[in-house]
Amino acid sequence: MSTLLGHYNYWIVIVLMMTGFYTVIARPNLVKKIIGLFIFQTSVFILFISMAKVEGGTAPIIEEGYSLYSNPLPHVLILTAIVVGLATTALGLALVVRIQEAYGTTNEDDIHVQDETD
Amino acid sequence: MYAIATILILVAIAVGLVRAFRGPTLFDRVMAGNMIGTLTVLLVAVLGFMNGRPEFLDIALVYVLISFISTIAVLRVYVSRHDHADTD
Amino acid sequence: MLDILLDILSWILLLGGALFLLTGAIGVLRFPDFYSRLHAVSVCDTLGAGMVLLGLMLQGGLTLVTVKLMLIFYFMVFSGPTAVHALAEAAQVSGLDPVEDDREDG
Amino acid sequence: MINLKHPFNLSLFLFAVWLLLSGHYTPLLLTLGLLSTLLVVFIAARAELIDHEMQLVLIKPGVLLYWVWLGGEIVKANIDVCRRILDPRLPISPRMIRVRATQKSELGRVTYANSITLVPGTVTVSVEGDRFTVHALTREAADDLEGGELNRRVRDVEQRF
Amino acid sequence: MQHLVDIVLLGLLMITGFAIVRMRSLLAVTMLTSIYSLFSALLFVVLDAVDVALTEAAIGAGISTILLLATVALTTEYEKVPSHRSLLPLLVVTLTGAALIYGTLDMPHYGDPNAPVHRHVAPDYIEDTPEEIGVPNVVTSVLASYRGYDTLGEVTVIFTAGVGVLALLGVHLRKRTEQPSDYHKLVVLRVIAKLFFPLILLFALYVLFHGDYGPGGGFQAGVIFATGFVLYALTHGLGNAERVIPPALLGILAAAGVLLYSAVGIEGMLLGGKFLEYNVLADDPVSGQHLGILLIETGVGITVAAVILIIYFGFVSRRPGGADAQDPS
Amino acid sequence: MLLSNLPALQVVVPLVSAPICLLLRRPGHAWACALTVSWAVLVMAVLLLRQVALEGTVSYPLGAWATPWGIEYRIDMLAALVILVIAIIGAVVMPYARRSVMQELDDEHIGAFYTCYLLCLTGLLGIVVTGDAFNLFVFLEISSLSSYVLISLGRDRRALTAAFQYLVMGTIGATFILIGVGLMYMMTGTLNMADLAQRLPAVDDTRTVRVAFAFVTVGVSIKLALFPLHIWLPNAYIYAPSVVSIFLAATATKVGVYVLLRLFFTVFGVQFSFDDMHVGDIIMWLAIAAVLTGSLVAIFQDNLKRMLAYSSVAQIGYIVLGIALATGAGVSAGIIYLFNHALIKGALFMALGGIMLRLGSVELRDLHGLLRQMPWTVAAIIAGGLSLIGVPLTAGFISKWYLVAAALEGGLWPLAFIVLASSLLTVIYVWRIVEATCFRAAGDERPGVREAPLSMLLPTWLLIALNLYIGVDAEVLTGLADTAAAALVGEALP
Repeated sequence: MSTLLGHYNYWIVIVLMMTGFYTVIARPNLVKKIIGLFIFQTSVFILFISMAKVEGGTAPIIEEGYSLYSNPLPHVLILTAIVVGLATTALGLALVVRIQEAYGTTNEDDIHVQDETD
Repeated sequence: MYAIATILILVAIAVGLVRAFRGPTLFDRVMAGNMIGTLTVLLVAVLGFMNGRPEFLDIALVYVLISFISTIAVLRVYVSRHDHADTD
Repeated sequence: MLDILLDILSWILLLGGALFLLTGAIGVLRFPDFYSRLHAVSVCDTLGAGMVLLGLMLQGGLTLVTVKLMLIFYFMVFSGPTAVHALAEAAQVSGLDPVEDDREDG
Repeated sequence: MINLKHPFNLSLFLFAVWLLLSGHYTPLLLTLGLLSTLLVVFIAARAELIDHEMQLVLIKPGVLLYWVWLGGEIVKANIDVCRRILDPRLPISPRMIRVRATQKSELGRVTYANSITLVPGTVTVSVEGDRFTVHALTREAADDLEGGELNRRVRDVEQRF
Repeated sequence: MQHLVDIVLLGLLMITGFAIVRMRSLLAVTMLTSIYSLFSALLFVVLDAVDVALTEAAIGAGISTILLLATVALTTEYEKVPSHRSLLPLLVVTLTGAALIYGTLDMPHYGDPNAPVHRHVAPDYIEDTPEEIGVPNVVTSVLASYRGYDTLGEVTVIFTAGVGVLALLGVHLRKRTEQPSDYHKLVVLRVIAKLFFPLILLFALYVLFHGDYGPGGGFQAGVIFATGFVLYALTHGLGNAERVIPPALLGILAAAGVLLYSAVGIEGMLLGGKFLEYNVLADDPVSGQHLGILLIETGVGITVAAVILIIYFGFVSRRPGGADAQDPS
Repeated sequence: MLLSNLPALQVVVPLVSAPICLLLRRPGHAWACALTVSWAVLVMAVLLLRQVALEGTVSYPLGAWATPWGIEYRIDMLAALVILVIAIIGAVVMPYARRSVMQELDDEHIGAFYTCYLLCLTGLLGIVVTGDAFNLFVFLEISSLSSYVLISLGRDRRALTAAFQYLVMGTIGATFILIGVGLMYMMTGTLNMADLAQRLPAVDDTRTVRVAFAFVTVGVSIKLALFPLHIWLPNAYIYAPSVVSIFLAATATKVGVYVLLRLFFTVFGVQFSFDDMHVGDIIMWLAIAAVLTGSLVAIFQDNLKRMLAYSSVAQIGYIVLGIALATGAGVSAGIIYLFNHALIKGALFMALGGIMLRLGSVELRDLHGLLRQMPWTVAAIIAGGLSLIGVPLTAGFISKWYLVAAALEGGLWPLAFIVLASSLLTVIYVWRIVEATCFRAAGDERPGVREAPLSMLLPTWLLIALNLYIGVDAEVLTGLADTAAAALVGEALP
């Protein structure tokens, strides 16, 4: 029982991660792939933030009257990772826009067909 | 007291989410998103008080702005695209 | 005495506000078409949000916290209806027709 | 009396907002606040935003009175809409109506349009010149609006802007 | 109570995630993605990560959603049914997920104060920050000073994205008078935007300079600042927005932010310290740290705001094209 | 001051110059900036190698924060060698780039191109220098994002899809690495690699650490294009602008190999990686599969760039084969192979770039009888091809020799046989090039096709010369590689 409660967070987060991961690899639409990546990454962020939490702790901004703070380090890492995620999303979507202009489609299967007939 | 308010707001969010799933139009979903944004702002404010750290209202303030601007942006970007698609 | 009174008042506001929020959400679910749902959103944006924020303000007292809550309220009062209006307009422009009802009821 | 037509007044206003937000009154932060204010005013001026519409409408007593009245209306309308939401029969009769706005200024019309939307039961759908298309949830709400009290009050308060 | 909120939010996230996978209307999926991001931001608040919550909301629910929608509007609104169904992806995902679940079995429990992460390194940050850095927000002190080099990398990443979008989509200068086609209809939006715009910018600067004390910092500030301009561009037309901040200037600003950050680092070297050592910037270490953090946060803010605007302008100045742009298959 | 800050400067100089390059606007200026920086980087790399050779491992605390609280730069012999590879390729490719880029890119993109090149250089160097697991992720993303942009600048529209595919796979890989780093952090509470190495043994029987190991390995394998995760590589190399193909083929995957080495040997330790997790067996089979399929597929390609791309997949297999042996000799062979392959592939892709400039095509059928018109370029391809096969007196021979020796030392003679057999496959595809360019008559006239310009020919031949030099005198390289390998594996020098 304690395992269940102690790991509930992590398990759900893993399900979320896999939801995103599945979207990336199984869906032929390029925009959907980017959305999948976004979900995948966001869920990994939740994993990191979950491990930073201390039971009974508070946000790591030092103030009188509080002594137990959550771990600030994962927060810092995830701040960086969010930015990286935005950069990836923006670049990926820019590529999608250009692919649409070049091929007239954003469906991976159609693109393959066009490439093979070239 | 905060707890009860929190629960009520969470339920409201869940109800709003159902509308976001059902649609049927984009506008319904944007509307649901906008409402969830409002509810989130209030939830953050209440949670801040519940945890005794109301200075986190800055977050709530940012959420108000972001939720407003992204609603407007989504609508404008979408509508202007469709205008162009018709005229080009 | 006054403190207790203020406390009770703030609780009432808080809970009442939360109830209004929930009602608004239910309205968004129940109403038959997009345009009528907008009215339910308005419920959340105005009275629901206002009461919750007012309740919190009473808890915060005369501090900078209250100022920030007021600022949130200010932004909400202006952004809420604007967003709703923008939504309605965008829907109309894109050709979404409202369900009109001319039954004589009340 | 705050009039934001002038950049200087806008600066004062923004700096006041900064002070209220900040809560830390060290020389460094005050200096930064001043610089931030100036930067924002500079950008606002570049964006040609500083004109008569940049009013802080809340300040004057007459305007305040209007907001209080509107607040009362909002509460009444809210209770009405909520009653209808929770009623199992869902007694609504949605309709689109057109109303004329008689305000002279753009700001007045915007105030009117937003006031309509703020009151649950009516939503301004589109604004074209002085013609508003409004979606009303019920006949009563529609009739109320067509009665024109709100319009009149906004026109009155517009004079005081 | 916290647990309850936590559990409910995770549940909502899961439902939203599944819906995102299943739905084929990309517009719907985009909105759900935004909601997903909002929920995770809310979860971050519950888990005490206030700085992260601020960023995630601004990035995920704000900018990313706008970009996604712009892309969907330029491409196709409905995802086609895959021509072939393969079990391979499901297999890969199941295996990966199973491996991760297997890995959780020996993890420290959620919230356990005795977990290694709370015993090593991190407690020293909390303990030493007040005297070494002198700011209450430990996240800021770690971000900007202890691990300031990561943040330099982060700024470089976002700068790279800006250069990339510039190269891929370009930013086309438009006539200054160009206005939205339905400009006259925008009265309400325009007046409200006018009221909000200066306040949003001021608030962004407030977030920038108060990152020491509360949630916020250069990154969040940059995003909010850029969002303010997005609002302006939406209501007053791209042409006007590009007049206020010309795209050429944006490129310069994006570069300037990175350069400011690196310059602080190099200044540390020139004064005889290590790269990014702020202690040597002023007479006593703590004011040196203060100065260093202030400068680099400003650099971050400038770059982030500029790059987000570059990206935004890049996307919205693209016209729809391609054969089946409106393919409703 | 300069020397004491060398480790930081190695990365900071290209980093700072990237925004400056963007500000320069004029294509010529941007190129000059990139050229100067590349050469400065080479000078620093040599100085750094010298410092490491003299003083041993160099550590540099960024921000002067003590480890593990701050981020540390840590350069041992392996890192110094990989930095040198990157720096050499960068310094050689830049003089070459001017003409090639001018022809293959629009003027408006050239500034962005050089900026991205510098960012990519920054990222690759940063990965190698850093001693912090999360910092590695950040710099990995800098290099990845900039390479997506670089690839997408290719003329063919397929460059876009190639870049997109790379972006998706690369991001999955990076996210896997992030998950792995997160799990490691969860069990130890630290991100510093040296500190991790100290603290991991205490928890290395936990399932969490094993999963962390698996995730990081898979993530890195995507980045280094280890079979079967290589599918992004061929298209990325083929449709990218020539300069990008050269640079990425010679450096990016090598840095992936470097990360793999760091991970197996420094962070997790030989014992955990190879004895507990048996990663050696797994990657050995994958490497063999990579060698065989890569070479086989290469044989049937008519597009030279595609042929070389698949050849790269095979060559990565050889390098990983050395690592999989987990012995001092094996790792040393891997490092030597890494170094030499960078030079060979760099030279070969450079020669192809020359052909691309003059002919606009690298299809085998368009190259018939090219020897007559572009003798020096074709000669470079042949010399590079011989080195790829492993003919004596070339660098390729040295690397294969050491690899076979290491395999035999481990008693794995079937492995040695596979290495030799696959070399025969290499002979086949190299022969196809030789046959087409030297012995076939040109089908139709190609008026105006002449030798590649000197600015491109010289760098090509510089790399070929280096190649031949190492083939004759490999003493220095093998000595350094042995030192690096011994430090990794933890053996005494032979």
